[in-house]
Amino acid sequence: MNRLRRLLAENAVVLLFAALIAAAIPLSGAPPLYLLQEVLTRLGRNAVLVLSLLLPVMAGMGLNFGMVLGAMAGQIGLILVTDWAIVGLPGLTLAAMLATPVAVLLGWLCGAVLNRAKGREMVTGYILGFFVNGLYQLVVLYAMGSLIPMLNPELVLSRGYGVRNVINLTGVRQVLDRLVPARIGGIQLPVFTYALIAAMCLFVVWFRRTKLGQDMRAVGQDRAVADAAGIPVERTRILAIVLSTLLACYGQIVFLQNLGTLNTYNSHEQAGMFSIAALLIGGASVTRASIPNVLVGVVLFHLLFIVSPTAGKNLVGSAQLGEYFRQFVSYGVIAVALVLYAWRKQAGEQQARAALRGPGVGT
Amino acid sequence: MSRTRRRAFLRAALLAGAVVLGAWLARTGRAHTLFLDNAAVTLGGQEHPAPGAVEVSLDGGKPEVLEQAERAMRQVVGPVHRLAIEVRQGPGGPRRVEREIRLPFGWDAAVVSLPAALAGAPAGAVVTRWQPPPPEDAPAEQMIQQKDADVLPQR
Amino acid sequence: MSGARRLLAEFGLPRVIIALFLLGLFAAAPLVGVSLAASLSDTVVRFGMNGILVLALVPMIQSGCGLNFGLPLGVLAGLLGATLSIEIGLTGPGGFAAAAGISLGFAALFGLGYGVLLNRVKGGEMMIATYVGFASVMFMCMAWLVLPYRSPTMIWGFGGEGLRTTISVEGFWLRVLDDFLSVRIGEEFRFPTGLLLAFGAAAALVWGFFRLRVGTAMTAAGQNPVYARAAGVDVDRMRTLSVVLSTMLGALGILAFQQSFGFIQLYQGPFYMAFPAVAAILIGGASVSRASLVHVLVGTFLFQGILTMTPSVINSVVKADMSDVVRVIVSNGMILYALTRRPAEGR
Amino acid sequence: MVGGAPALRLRGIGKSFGESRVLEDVSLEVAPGEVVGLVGENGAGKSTLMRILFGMPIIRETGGYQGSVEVAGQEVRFRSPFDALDAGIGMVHQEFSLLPGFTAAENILLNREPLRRSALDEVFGERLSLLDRAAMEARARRSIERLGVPLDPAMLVKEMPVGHRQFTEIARELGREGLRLLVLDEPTAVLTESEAATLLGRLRALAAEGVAMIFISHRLGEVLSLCQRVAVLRDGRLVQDLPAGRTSVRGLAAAMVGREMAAATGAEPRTFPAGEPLLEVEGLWVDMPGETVRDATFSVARGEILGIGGLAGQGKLGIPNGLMGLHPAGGRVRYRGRPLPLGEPRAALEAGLAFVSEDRRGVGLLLDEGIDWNVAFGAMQVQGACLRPLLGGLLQWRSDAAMASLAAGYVKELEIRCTGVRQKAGTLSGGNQQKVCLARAFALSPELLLVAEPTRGIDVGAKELVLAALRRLNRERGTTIVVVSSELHELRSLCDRIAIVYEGRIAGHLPASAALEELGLLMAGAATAPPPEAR
Repeated sequence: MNRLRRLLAENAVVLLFAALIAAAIPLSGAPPLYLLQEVLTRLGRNAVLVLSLLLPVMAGMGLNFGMVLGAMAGQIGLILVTDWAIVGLPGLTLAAMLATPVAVLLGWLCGAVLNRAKGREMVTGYILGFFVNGLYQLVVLYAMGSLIPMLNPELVLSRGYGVRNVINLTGVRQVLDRLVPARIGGIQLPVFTYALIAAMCLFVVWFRRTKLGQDMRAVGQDRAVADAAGIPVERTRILAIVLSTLLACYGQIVFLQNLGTLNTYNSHEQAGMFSIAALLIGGASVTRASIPNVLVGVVLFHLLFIVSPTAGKNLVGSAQLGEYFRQFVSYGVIAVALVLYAWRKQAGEQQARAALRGPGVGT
Repeated sequence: MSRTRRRAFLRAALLAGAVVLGAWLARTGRAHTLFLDNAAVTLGGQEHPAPGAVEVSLDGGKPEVLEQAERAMRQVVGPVHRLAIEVRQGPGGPRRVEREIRLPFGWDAAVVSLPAALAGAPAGAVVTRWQPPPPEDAPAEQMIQQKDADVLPQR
Repeated sequence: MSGARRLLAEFGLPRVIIALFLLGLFAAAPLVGVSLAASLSDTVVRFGMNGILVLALVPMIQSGCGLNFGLPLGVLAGLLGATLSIEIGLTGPGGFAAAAGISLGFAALFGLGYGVLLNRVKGGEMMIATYVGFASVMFMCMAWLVLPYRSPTMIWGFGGEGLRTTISVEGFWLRVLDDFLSVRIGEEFRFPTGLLLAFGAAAALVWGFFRLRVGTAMTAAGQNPVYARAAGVDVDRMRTLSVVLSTMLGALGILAFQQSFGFIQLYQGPFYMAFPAVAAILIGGASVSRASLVHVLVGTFLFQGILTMTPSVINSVVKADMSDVVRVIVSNGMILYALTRRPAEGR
Repeated sequence: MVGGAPALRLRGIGKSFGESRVLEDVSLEVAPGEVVGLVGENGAGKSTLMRILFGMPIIRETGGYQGSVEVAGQEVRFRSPFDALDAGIGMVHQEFSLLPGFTAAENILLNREPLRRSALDEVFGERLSLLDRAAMEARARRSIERLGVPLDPAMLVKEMPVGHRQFTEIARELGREGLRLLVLDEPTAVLTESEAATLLGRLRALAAEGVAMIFISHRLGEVLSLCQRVAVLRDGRLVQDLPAGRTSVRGLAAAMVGREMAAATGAEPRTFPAGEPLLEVEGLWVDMPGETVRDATFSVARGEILGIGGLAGQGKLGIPNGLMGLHPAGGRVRYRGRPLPLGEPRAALEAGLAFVSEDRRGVGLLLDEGIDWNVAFGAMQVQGACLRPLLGGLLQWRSDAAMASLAAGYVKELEIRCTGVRQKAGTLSGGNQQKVCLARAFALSPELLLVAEPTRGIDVGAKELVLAALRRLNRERGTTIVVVSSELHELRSLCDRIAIVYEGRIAGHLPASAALEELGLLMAGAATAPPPEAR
């Protein structure tokens, strides 16, 4: 009984959203097969991005709002291969390879900045995302086509430099998803993408068991103790962010190959917010996040995403309302998760102090 | 070899491998547009007339019939392709010619002259770079949408 | 330390750079054919429009709640006041006063709840404020759709649902502050006396508040909560009060903005409202834990000056519209600088 | 004892921090397998000595040390604690340095985990090797077995009882290769009696295996039962180094506080009228980190100066902090016969109490504000001083002029050296900061003034001024004062009575004229003084 209650309490967020969705699905009137197809597609699209958040949580740095840096790096890779007309799997692989050094560099920058802002990593990472967005625009909007030669005039704004708003990624569109074609009962399955996600999950599992992973856990629990034991705390934290940025970079590439269009100036902005919301809906917190959280979170979040506009329309006759509702939920769940975290931290501090009272204390 | 030196060596090798792999990926993944051109050409003062209908296939794909003076557009990926031309009837009688064509990395699009290929002309005469006509004024595109432009009025 | 260097240290390198940059822009304006008078006029108007919004950050910084990324909450209260005043059909100064009155009521209510929340999440205020702000903007988006507004100026004519995205205040209280006692100097320079008077009045109120016993206690609570507690100050109450004040000022700030701008922007309009204000006060020299009226005035002027001048001057120099990018880099770079300053440097 | 080089030999160690001399010519030897006790009051130099031994960077940053450190016959000069660890010196801290979410095994082998090499670490470095969990557990088990306690290597530290955490710490040190010398800093402070007994037993067994130990503790009984030799530090000098058999708790206590001053400086005894005391405290507990008060009972007569002494960590500082409501507290407190609510600073202030905190920079001052703000703030908030009513009293306007003149008065009275009353408190020297703190309390015109560590970290001249000011306040204005201090001499010169706190309880009261030795015994928890009623 007690265990059941604890299980319920620990998964309260997941259960709440599952209930919400269970109520919204019939309201939306969406056919189950359609929902299934959508969820399976979006699972492949989004899981890697969300996975990238795990390592910084483990290293005690909270939710990596700076992951948009990785997304930007991935987009730069995609813009370049599209410009050079390199297509198919080689094109996608090359995009990832080109984006890798950019992502590592940005990740390093992000880690170094966050090391200067210990205790407020999240808000700093968040602002850093905006700041680097400015630099990204400087590169994409002004340098590309002028300082960085662009081969394909179709990608360039009519004024002669700068990349267009929307890039059709026709050359690499869904090359991962369709590499191993599979259809089961009318449902299309992106088998290879799933294999890639599985590989990434295995990487995370393996990584946790390495020395570096152990060091990250140690740093995440107590920086002072880790430091006293000789673990290079700052470097470990930087590496956590670099790896996260790198995974986010690959995640964004997977995401965009599925969509097939790149919004040069917007695609990355929402990547961070939606991934974080998905992870939190999956039951993760600022201090604990696991692979099941990722997978459950992506499924729930996207189900909500799919059904809420139609449910809103059928309920109050406004699809726009559902659209606002899902955004409200995205922001709200992050707010609630942060509040809970801060709350628990305060409660934990009080509890730790209470333990100091030691035996023999009367009231 | 000391561990650090071995590590440095391995890292360098890995990096070099990555560069090579990247170059290879770029080469094999490069998309080109081919214009298969069944029109008469003049090479070295000698005119090669276009044969009648020909069947063309690329890389063993499905053949396509091109009438005289017709041009087909094909998307291909990678630098080397096999071109097979089959002439059903014409001045030289029915015949079949197979040729390898190579495309330089920098060419977005190339024109393949079928008569030249049939005549066994050198590669440079068969495959020529295709340049797009200078772009006419493209419709002006609004730049990025400014997110909080509305917060800060543009006066 | 030499005088110049001390001044630099006190003023902060980023501020010096930004001030010189702005000075350069003003100097370059006539050379590239941009009218200095028009630019200055623009800068002054924007300074007045945004001033109270920036001022709204002061109480919370002073009480130790950090940068108020939750400013949209106050803005939403202002929007409620503005739309309700129009719904009633009041025009002119009366309409504006009604909007202000209603806004303040909502702001006090929102601020109270928000303040109580922030007291329970000490240490994580900024990030939580950001997302509470975002979530409430989204919540109000839904509200704008379903609230039973009737006024034809505000609802979509046909086929639409709920309120319009932008509502013109023309015919209600357009420029009601700007035009009060406004003075025209020369061709292109118009001095918005009323707007600046309103800003000045708000600033004076804030200044006065911090001269009161309770304001003094709030400053101490922000600087050293343990000290304040030991001196018998209820720190949590001071924090809540500061949040209420910030929210109320935010509401007034958006009204002052709207009457000059001419439009009420609903839906996602308030979304990123906090960021320019935060950047402005930081550029003015405030830190995460300390802000004064001088920071507000200097910062608003510098930031708005750059926003005015970059589109006209930079664009005519490099023939490219870089103003947006410059704004993004300057404002977020400034916030980043403030966040990564070590506490010791902040002292 | 054992032949060959001693495990550790300190020769003529000296150390100054700026002007103040912290250690002077300390020499100490520890033979392999020997357990040496190190005792002394707070500030006697124990922790500085250990910092030197461990090569803490702070020592180097403050100008290094004199003398030499030899480990197993080799002179060493460690540049970081890791050098010391490599040389086989381990340390068990009083405060646990364990990761709560890690198992015992993970903690024991933290950053020394056995690894399974993989192909990847040829490229990316060792940190990408996998942990060898089986080997980790085996090695942890070996350390635990050597310690001989029932400890599950797979248990999470946060789920362990306190005693087991302490064992985990020791097992971690034992797990290092070639451990020669183990330094234990108050290892039994947080343990129950039976846990402490087990620990001492295990330590004896370890010593028998040849591990040398330095055992730092204030529990003199434990020191005598465990150690072969006991060294006493006082004011930076090694004043006594005797085999345990040739000294006693009383002897150690006397050596710690110093015998020679015994008769010198007790204040003249005064008598106070019997009747209702000003403050009565019964069963007070205070949850102040590091200074827990468990069950304190005492009373303060109107007009007297009560001193509260005791070693650091015993809870003496918790008493005033708890009474003022700065930390969670409970118990029965009556002030002027009426119950004083705990946990509400304002209530205590309004009742007429004032407090000068031991934490000047943290609690006592607004570092970024001027002297005027600092002095007047409390009086303004609690008593409405320096305010001008506005709009018929609806608003209360701060009067900067009144604040300045109030502050100026105290600047003069307490001889605060400053450029003016607007000088920021953070830029004052320690002594002057302390005077500002006093002024802040004086400005409240309290009936009962609580002062914690009034002279800590300030120079001699300022010390005298501060003590004189307190005495004057008591004599001239009749203010009752409770002084909490680690300095017995100071308490004896200022107070009428001295209460000693030991392990969160009042161990006893003595008149200020009592022998220092008696006070020392109370501080070491080795004696029970006459009950508080016997004045």
